[in-house]
Amino acid sequence: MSEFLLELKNVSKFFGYGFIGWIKFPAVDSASLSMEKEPKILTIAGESGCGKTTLARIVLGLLKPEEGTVLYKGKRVYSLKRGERKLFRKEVQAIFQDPYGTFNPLRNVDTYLFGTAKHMLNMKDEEASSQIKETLSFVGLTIDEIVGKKPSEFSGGQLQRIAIARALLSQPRLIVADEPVSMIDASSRMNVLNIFKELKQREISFVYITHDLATAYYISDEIAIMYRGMIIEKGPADEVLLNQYHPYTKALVSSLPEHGKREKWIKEEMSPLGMEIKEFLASGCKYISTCPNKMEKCLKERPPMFEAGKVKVACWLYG
Amino acid sequence: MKITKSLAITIGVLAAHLIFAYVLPYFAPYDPRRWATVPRDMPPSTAFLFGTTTVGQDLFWLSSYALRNSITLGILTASVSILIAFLLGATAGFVKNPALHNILTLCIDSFSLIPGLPALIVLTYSWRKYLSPILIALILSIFGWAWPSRSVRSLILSLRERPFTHTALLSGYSMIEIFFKEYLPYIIKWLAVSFLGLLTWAIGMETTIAVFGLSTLEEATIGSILYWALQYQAILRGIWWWPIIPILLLTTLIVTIYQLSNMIGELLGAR
Amino acid sequence: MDLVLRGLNIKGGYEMSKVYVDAVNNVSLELYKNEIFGVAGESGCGKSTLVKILYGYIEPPLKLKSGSIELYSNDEKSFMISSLSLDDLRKTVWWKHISYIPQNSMNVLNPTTRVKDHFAEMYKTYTGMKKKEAYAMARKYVEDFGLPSDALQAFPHQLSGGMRQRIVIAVALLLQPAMVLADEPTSALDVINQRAALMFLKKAQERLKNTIVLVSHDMGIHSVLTDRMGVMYAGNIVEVGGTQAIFEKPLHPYTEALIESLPRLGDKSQRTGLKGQPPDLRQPPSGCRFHPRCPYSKPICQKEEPEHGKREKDRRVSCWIYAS
Amino acid sequence: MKKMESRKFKPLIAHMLSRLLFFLLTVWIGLTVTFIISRANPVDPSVTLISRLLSMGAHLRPEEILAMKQQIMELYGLEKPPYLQYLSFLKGVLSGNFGPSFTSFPTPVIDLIYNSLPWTILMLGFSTILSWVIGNIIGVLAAIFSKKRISRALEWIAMSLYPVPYVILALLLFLLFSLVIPIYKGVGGAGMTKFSLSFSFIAEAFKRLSIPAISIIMLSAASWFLSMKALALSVKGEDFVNYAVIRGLRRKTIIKYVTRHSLLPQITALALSLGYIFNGALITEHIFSYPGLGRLLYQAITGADYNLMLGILSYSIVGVATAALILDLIYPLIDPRIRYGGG
Repeated sequence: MSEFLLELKNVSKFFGYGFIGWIKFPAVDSASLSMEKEPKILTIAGESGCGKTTLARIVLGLLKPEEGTVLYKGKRVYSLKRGERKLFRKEVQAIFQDPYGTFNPLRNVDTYLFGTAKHMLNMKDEEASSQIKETLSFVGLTIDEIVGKKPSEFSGGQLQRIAIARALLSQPRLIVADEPVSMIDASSRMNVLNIFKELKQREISFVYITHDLATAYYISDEIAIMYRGMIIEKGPADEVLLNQYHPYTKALVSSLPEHGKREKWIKEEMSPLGMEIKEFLASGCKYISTCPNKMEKCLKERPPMFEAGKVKVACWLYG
Repeated sequence: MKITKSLAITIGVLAAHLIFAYVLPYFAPYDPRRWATVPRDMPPSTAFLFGTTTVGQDLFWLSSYALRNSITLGILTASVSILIAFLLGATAGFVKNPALHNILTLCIDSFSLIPGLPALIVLTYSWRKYLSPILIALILSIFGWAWPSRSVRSLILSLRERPFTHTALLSGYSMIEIFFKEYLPYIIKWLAVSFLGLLTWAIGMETTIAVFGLSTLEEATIGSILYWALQYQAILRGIWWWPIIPILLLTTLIVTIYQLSNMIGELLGAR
Repeated sequence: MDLVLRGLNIKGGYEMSKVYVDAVNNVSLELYKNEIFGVAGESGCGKSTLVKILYGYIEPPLKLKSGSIELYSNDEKSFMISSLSLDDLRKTVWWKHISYIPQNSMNVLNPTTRVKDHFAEMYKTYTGMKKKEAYAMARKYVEDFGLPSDALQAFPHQLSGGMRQRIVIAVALLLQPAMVLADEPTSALDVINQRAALMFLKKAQERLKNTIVLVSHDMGIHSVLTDRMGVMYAGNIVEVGGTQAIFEKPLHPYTEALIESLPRLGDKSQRTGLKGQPPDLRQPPSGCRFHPRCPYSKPICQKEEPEHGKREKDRRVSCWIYAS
Repeated sequence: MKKMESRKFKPLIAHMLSRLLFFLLTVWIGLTVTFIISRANPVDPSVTLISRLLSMGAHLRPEEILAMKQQIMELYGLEKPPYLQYLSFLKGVLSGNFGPSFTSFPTPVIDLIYNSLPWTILMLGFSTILSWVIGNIIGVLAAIFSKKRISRALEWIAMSLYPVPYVILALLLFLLFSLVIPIYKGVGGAGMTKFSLSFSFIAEAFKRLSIPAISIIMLSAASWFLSMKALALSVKGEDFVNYAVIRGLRRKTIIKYVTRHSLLPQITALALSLGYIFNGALITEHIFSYPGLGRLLYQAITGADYNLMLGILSYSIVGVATAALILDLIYPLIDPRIRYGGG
């Protein structure tokens, strides 16, 4: 058995564009990550289009990468046997960004709960409904509130809690949460994130995908920062977010609008990012067009992951 | 409120057509296809409501037969076309291999660009000795599926990208279950609308090839009445009711079906 | 301080076949020269509707039920926006005296028109300039702003989101209006581009010394950018004051909850969110609209709407806690 | 910056390549279908053709019949294995060799088609362009002034016209112009098959063309009107139009914005619906005895001229696909997003 719960080794996923997909660009570019068995919250942070959602889908077994391996408990996710596959589905669950898109608008939301109980736990309706009641009460809902209702009858926050209940129902070991709070009002966000924190106590690990470094800092143990498909810095969340090693991480943190940073935020010089596709295809460091510390070497050669203190960072400054 | 009122009118007009086509033939006093059963070239009157033809048929009973045959043929064509469209479109939407997907897509797109009429004419001409309403329906179906197939494909493609597909997968549903439970409600809505579209297309197309003299001309259809009217120079001889009656029946029918499909589309939120 | 805009008892909402959604309820506000005024609040609180009404862009189903909006321009004229027709606004007020940066603004440029034509159109419409002259003016204007002038030749989709955003800001400031209304201008941008765009806006404001109304759901943005702010909840402005003062000591329970629930780097203390859902504005709650979610709710809160009372200087709050 | 990339013109070439591939594939699929149709014939074509010749009064001795049969078999390549038949069929289409016509024996089929083709192109070009322009102009105006009563009235008319089959409208117009307003009487198809560019010819051609074209124009315009109105209404609600209104641009400019943006999908739609319009032209030509491919096709049917039918079918496919290709290649001139990528 492997010591890791989840391991990604040099995973790449290409998307084609242009004339019948002739030009390939790497949405995820040789990403490596690992999560220990001990329950943790790992954040994958980055800006829109950095490949974090693609990476989430790869972890979930929904999108097969062209290169690299994804291991769950030491087994290759994309070549699981039938029985193993079923176990993987049961143990690795997800919560998505758009609560209204999570459920089919033509179906009742409770069908997904009963479906999960039936498929994942082989439960009959009666047994299932007591299990569902219990799970719903954990997220602060009752079964009567949701039975026979379509998604449009709920608020976004309620739907997101139902989505969490659905994921919990199969008694998962790992939950991939893809921007779970970005469409929820700021004042209710914490309620959802606190649920995650509590679930960690119940032996559930999380991959938390987000663009918001403040919430990432609030809940995560470890963090990986992505830029144009690549993981450019990873390590303990405190270390990465408070001490920032990669110039891009520095730019991200310094751009975060926060009370008390007013003077620095407005006055300090900074440069906006370049055009996406070009940077995805760059042969050297992808951050070169905006980096304040760029060197000759950065243009030619892609930096590997260097150790810097407790973190790993893909930047020649640390080579 | 407005929709329900016009919906009532539409359904009323459609029902009148259907009664005329499917109930009235049972009351026909004689086989209306037979020649020389009534005096020739009589304009519409109380005796002959729709007038009579140059070969001595009563247009009232004849067009009731013809409308029945045309609608039946249309329904048959639309059903077969929808089936092909559904199967091919769903395959194109579900195929994972990008090359295969692109090829299927290009094929469907090419087929919708090919002008169907000359091909239909050659095909019906080759088989003219064996033509029956069923065979015509099958031949028409060969050229009816492409357009709806395009839409089925893109509908499935867009549904596959919706997050609820992933939710269902993570709830342990198989792809087949997802297809039937999650997608079919959307596809059926859409198919209902395009079935009506195909129905009008098929009725019009049968009429078109009949006017070229390539349908079951002995069997009464709206098209064959028009064909014989043209053959006997009815328009130039001033026997205007001979072509006008089937034209009016067909036009009102098709416009009504089109209105109905619009309303259904709006009600179901398809499109 | 010089007054730029005064809104009095603004009441407006959306009227759709028999249903009325009360989006802005009895809002009064005064905006001054050379300030950035923030409007904060969560989705559906009426902040975008308020900005539309301030601009006078009222088209069905939006309806202004009552209230007045008066704008004082740089050349000391005054315009009663609330009583001018759309056509009059277009001819005499818009863009010369008040301009607008709409929501989703990185995607509002015409995709089939070059960027330079967006500027040229404005010159042609408002100053009657000829095309050639307008292009030359646009070039000079953009360069003065520190934007690359070859962006003018590009079609919008050839530019990055951040660049498009700055173009839209530049277009809004083209005729040096006394006031710019910016409705969630950067909500679609990532933090780095967001910062670049807002710094750009701030610098322009410092140079032109005009007034900017910045609508954003993101409290962080208000804390670093706005001078004064108003917090909206369910159609009401519940608290107005200096941004720093509000962040240091929020008075209204809702403002308090908003700031409390904001996570910050370097601070892992447990944070809690608000309970419940924002109200359905087709049937707003009686009394104070916040009372069903308020931790300090008193019996009077259910019955009567609190006054928008003055606290300290330059600080107003509508809450029964502070009733004398 | 990005300008550099646009100079490489890659997106444009990609667009052109993909359209060219689509063109080739369409032609290939179309011709393959034609081939299958021609071989899926329940009756041996040689038998049909010989009985046709005999019925025309030719006296042939048995050995002559056999020889003739052999000749026909060779012409069709029927004795060869199917894949060779297929190849020689494709070769025949590409070199324009469909053998002789049997109604106008021994004139080659290709000559008959070349005589009729310009008439069809004239009719199609005239009616397609006119209906597209009319439908789109009225459609945009109806969308801009969508609250006016006339806009709804026009929509009502178009919705009642749109589903009517070409054959029905053509017959109705034929009836109208033969009986009620008899201006079409006598202008049959006889004579006038030679195509020239003299003024009198053009005037005459236009006279023959105008009335049959009306049915195509009416139906097509109704369809373009409906799709344009729907498109323009949705474009009217788009952010960039809203932004133009907020900026206080003149109504004229806003109409320009909406029109230009809605026209783009209409060009694609035009390319895709050419086959459908072509069908309409065939039936209209037949009913009005207009000397185009439609009339020729009817002659082929009545004269049992199978070669001619196949020739018309093959050239229809190539012609429609070519017209669509031309439209596809023009498209980037109007949409900068194709020219410079993205969008």
